[in-house]
Amino acid sequence: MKLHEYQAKGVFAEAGLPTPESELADSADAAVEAAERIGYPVAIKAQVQVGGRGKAGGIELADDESEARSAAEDILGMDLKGLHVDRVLVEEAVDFTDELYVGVTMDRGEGRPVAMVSTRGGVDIEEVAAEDPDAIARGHVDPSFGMHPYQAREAVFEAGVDREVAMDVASVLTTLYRLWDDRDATEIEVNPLMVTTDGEVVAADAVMNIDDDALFRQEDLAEMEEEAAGDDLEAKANEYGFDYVRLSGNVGIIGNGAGLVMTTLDLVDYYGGEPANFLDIGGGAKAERVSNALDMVFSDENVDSVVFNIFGGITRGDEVARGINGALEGFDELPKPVVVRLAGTNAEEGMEILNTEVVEVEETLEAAVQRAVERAEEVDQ
Amino acid sequence: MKLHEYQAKGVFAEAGLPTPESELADSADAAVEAAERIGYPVAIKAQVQVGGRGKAGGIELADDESEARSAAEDILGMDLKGLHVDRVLVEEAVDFTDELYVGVTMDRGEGRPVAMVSTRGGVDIEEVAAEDPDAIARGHVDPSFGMHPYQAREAVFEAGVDREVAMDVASVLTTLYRLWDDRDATEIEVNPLMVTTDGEVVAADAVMNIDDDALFRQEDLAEMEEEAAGDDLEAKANEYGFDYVRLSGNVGIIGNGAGLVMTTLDLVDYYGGEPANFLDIGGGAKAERVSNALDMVFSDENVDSVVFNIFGGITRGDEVARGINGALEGFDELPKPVVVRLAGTNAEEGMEILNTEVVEVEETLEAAVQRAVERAEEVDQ
Amino acid sequence: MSVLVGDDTRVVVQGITGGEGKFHAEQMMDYGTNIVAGAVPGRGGQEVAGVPVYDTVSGAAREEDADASVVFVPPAFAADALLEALDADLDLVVAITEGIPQQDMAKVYKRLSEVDTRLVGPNCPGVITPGEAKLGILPGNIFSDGNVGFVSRSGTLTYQVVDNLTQRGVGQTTAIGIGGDPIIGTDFVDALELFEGDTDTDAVVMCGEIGGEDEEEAARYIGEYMDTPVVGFIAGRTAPPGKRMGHAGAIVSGSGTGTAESKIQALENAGVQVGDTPEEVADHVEDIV
Amino acid sequence: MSVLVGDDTRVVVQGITGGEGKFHAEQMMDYGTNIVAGAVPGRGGQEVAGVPVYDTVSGAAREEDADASVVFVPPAFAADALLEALDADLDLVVAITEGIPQQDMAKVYKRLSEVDTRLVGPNCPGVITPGEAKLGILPGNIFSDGNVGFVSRSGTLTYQVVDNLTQRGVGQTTAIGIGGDPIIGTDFVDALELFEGDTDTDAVVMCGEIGGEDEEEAARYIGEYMDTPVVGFIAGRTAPPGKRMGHAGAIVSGSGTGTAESKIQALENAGVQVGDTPEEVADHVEDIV
Repeated sequence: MKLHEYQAKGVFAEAGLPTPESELADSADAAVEAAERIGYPVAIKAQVQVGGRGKAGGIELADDESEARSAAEDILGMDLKGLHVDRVLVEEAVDFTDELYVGVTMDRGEGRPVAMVSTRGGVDIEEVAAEDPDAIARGHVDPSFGMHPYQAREAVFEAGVDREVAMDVASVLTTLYRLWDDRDATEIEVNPLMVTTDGEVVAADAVMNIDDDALFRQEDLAEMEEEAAGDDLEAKANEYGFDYVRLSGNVGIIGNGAGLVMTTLDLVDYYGGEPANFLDIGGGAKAERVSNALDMVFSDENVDSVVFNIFGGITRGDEVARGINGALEGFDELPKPVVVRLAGTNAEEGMEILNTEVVEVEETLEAAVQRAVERAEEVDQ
Repeated sequence: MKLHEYQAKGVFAEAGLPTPESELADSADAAVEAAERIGYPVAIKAQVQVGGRGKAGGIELADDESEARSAAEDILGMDLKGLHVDRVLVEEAVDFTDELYVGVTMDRGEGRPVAMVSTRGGVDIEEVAAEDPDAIARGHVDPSFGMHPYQAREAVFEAGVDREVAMDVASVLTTLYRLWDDRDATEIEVNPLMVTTDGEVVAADAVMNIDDDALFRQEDLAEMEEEAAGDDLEAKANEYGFDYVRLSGNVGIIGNGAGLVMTTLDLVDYYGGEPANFLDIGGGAKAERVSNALDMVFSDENVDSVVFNIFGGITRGDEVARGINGALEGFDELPKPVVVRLAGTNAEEGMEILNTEVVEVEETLEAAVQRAVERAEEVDQ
Repeated sequence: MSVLVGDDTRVVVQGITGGEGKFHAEQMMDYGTNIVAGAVPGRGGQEVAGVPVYDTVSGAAREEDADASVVFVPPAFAADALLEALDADLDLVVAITEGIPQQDMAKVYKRLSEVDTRLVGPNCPGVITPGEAKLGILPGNIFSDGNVGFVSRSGTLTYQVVDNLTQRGVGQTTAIGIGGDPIIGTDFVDALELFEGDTDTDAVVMCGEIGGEDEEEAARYIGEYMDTPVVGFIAGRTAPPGKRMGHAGAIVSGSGTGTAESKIQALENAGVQVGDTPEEVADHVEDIV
Repeated sequence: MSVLVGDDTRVVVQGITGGEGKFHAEQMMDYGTNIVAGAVPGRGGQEVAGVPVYDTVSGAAREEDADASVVFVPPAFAADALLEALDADLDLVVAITEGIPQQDMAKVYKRLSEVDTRLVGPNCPGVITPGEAKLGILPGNIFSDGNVGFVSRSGTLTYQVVDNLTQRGVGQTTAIGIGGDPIIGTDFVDALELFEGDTDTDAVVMCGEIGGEDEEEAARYIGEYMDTPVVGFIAGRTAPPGKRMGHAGAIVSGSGTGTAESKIQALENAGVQVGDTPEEVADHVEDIV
């Protein structure tokens, strides 16, 4: 779960990190009112979760009321890398001399967190990492022992942060680490951490990704989630508890188990088709869950055919068949062609139950995918 | 710093540990009023910091108003192992089936904390440890990683705690450990942790010793300290920041450095005298501090002579001499004989300054102690 | 021969009183696994699936001389259960639980480095030595005894590829599901090392997927140290960057690391035949053995 | 010869910009100690007592090729300074700071077990090899070069006994103040091991005190492993139970453990001559060397 900038800044401010004054606004009027309260100059920033907002025109500076109104009008309603902007953050603009990067993420190869500091903030840190890895100071942390102040200082001094603000930056980093640990973040960063002309540091942006598996113990963050949800189908998948990713093709894909579903996607591509989605119903799904999955994929208007691939371990073929039948009952005629392949636990019982008058059946994964790709091509023509 | 029972119970209750309802009272009337609010039966408990209060008559049960009044009258004003009782804790009395022991302390040999659980609570745990060590289940904790729930469970099940309450007891232990860690305790225990007839657990007593060196970051506990202070001279030593222990003899002892002061005490004993106190002025003491130390020891009416032994490292002989002279200026005549031995840094300068007309001087530690013992004997006769 | 588990492995089931724990304890016993005890705090003294339940793992291990555990404890309590198992002096702990918070697993992983116990998983289907024992939820009937080692990040993909092998009469020494999480106990290199040291394993199938660098490290290990031939498969060729494909670990980063291309290339450079489809994997294996 | 420190020891002073740090840095240099740098966060680039100051210990160690540090950092920040020093790959860290919270020291002690650095202290006067180098606050003038190893929990008691020795012409190889706290890096056994391994040390003086079991463990070590004769002294014979005698560690527990009697008995059983007074200690040493 990725927090919006304004949400992450709220969490940061509560933890005592220096953040600029800001207010959320959903209209030009509201943005201007917020700007008047905060005082000019302000930055008006699109609240959508894409990188490079600035370059794409999602951030404007305003020195007075008319500039603020015009900036808010520009940004509200715009389409930013495919996402509709319906809210802006109006924020105190500060004069700065430097832009730093400070962040904590999981180094999965090491199985432990790594803190990062760079004097090259304000740009995509992954680009910096690729171009000039030495521009980022890194310090691994023992997750059981936590980050200690000296480790933060070492990273900050190694990065070459100006001594005047070094201790403040180190303090920001220890607070970020504490948040990372306390709030079950998988990633947390301030980019840029601005060094103001007064020699203060302030978090001009805020990124915070929360571990979905830990939301059960981060109740306040979990409540924010709705606001941060993506498109309608992804929201629906979320509600049903499916692992779902929307893609650009026209072959709908449903299966059990991440690796097998990914493989099904790859085979669709291998046989010349284009996957419309990734949908993993998980292990041990009952009939209703299967029905929900099929309904979801039917409701995606990009989908021209569906391949339903189950290799049962703890998932039972008879439950899957009942689920498919159930989903079909809601329709007078089959909305999209469906190719089913059932293997593993209770596959035979499933085949007996399955309404094979409306769905097509294949014995192997490869054959099922090929057939679904063919049917999509037919529909598409 | 050792908290009073009522203070420790307040800390425990705030941390979510089950504690009986209780109120502090400093008169029989107040005790009865408290008992009425709490409801009978109640326990009336002397608030003094000695072990074995119960056996010594410092705890009484009361079933009604007249019993409560009589118990409070018995206990308030009594002398319990040398300490005057001026407050009682009036506490809800619970029906119990078992008395357990749960505690955390530092195993200094191992350099890490050890959690302890026993089904033989309600008695002095050190006696249990001496008689039947196996009656106490012990679990060491990695102080950097903290205590994890499974460790608490293992100790509780190993101790043979009844399964009905085992998980509750484990939860008490994890909370105690958290308090131990968060509140810089050197020792924390509940003895007894009562198992009530309803199958609940409740902390019927509470012990919490706080690391004096950590009081700077335990502000709320540090504020409690005054209430917990011992006798007047110890309170004064506390105020001056001396390491001071009052003893039963008549030779007052002042020195620099714990080991050397202890050695001076031992030599007083070796040469047939009895030490009146341990007083370490610490390293690098200035003249005023030295004066304060001498004033303190002079004001102890048990003291018949004083030995002042300094081996200067970072403490300077001239400062010590100035301090001794300063303390003497306040008196027309020397209140008690003082034998001074100065060695180490600036000892010669000190000897030149020292008012040797009123204090006696010896060259060696042994000679100084012998002389002070002699003078004390003379005074005592 | 086999690796990790066999008919002499004595197994404790952590969480045996839960629905899933009980069901799979019975399934494992039916398969022939030597389940000797369950461990559930506060439920000691009961009997479930015919074995005694203990309050602690160490109690179960001590009393029943167990040397392995399988963990079916719900995610909120799973890390504590794993730490408990790591303190109980077992040889092997297999964590089936899915959805353990990452910070919890990082702490378990640290602890793992301090003990001699091997952890497989979490979020994995388990380990099976066909005909001897299974620790986990793998459907025993699709496996058969043979000379191919199998290691995979994914459960159902394992079933798919193993089924292809078994159908062709190619059996397995041991199959290890290492799990799809970013932080796991036993990784590809660990599993490959085990198979390389097993004289009965004549070939190894390794099913990887996008995300992380484990497959690249495995390729380095294979290139440098392995004589046993390896056949590979990588799922997620069509996954777009930045999207998590089910498994917490299956994500191509925004900067393009963790891609299927990089993994396939690394494996091929190390002399691994990488199949484009599960059938092709089976073809390659059949060619070797 | 000597142990721990010599004229080739290259020393960083942590906290060199503080009053005490600066004063003792100068004192140590005057004694001949090779002080090569200071380390104070945010004060890098300055020069104090003629040596460069670095922001981090690792920076100082790297740039000035240091192998030891002396810590004068105030107690609230001392544990962090110690952890920093332990991560900087030094051979020796001497912690002078008094009053470090116990929970902090427990964490430092844990970390100590994971690195190769030796810690002396905290709350100790330091280490001196007469005529070569001192790391700490010991007054150099009372020490003299010779063949007696010296180890003590207490500072001024060290001065007292060493002075008695020096007055009689008995010099020291190295004197180690291990500190009076309950949790310390180098204990008696560690120090005795060092002296036992030093061919120039012909006798060892060990000054213990009440509290803990360190002296009893030292006695066991002496009895089992030491050829070098040891003379002992134990302070606190008259200390009542339950009262802390200055040092956080100097406390006889309510149950009577940690008494002077127990320690003296253990040492005497191990063949150690224990003096009743500092003069008697010097007498015994004079008899031996």
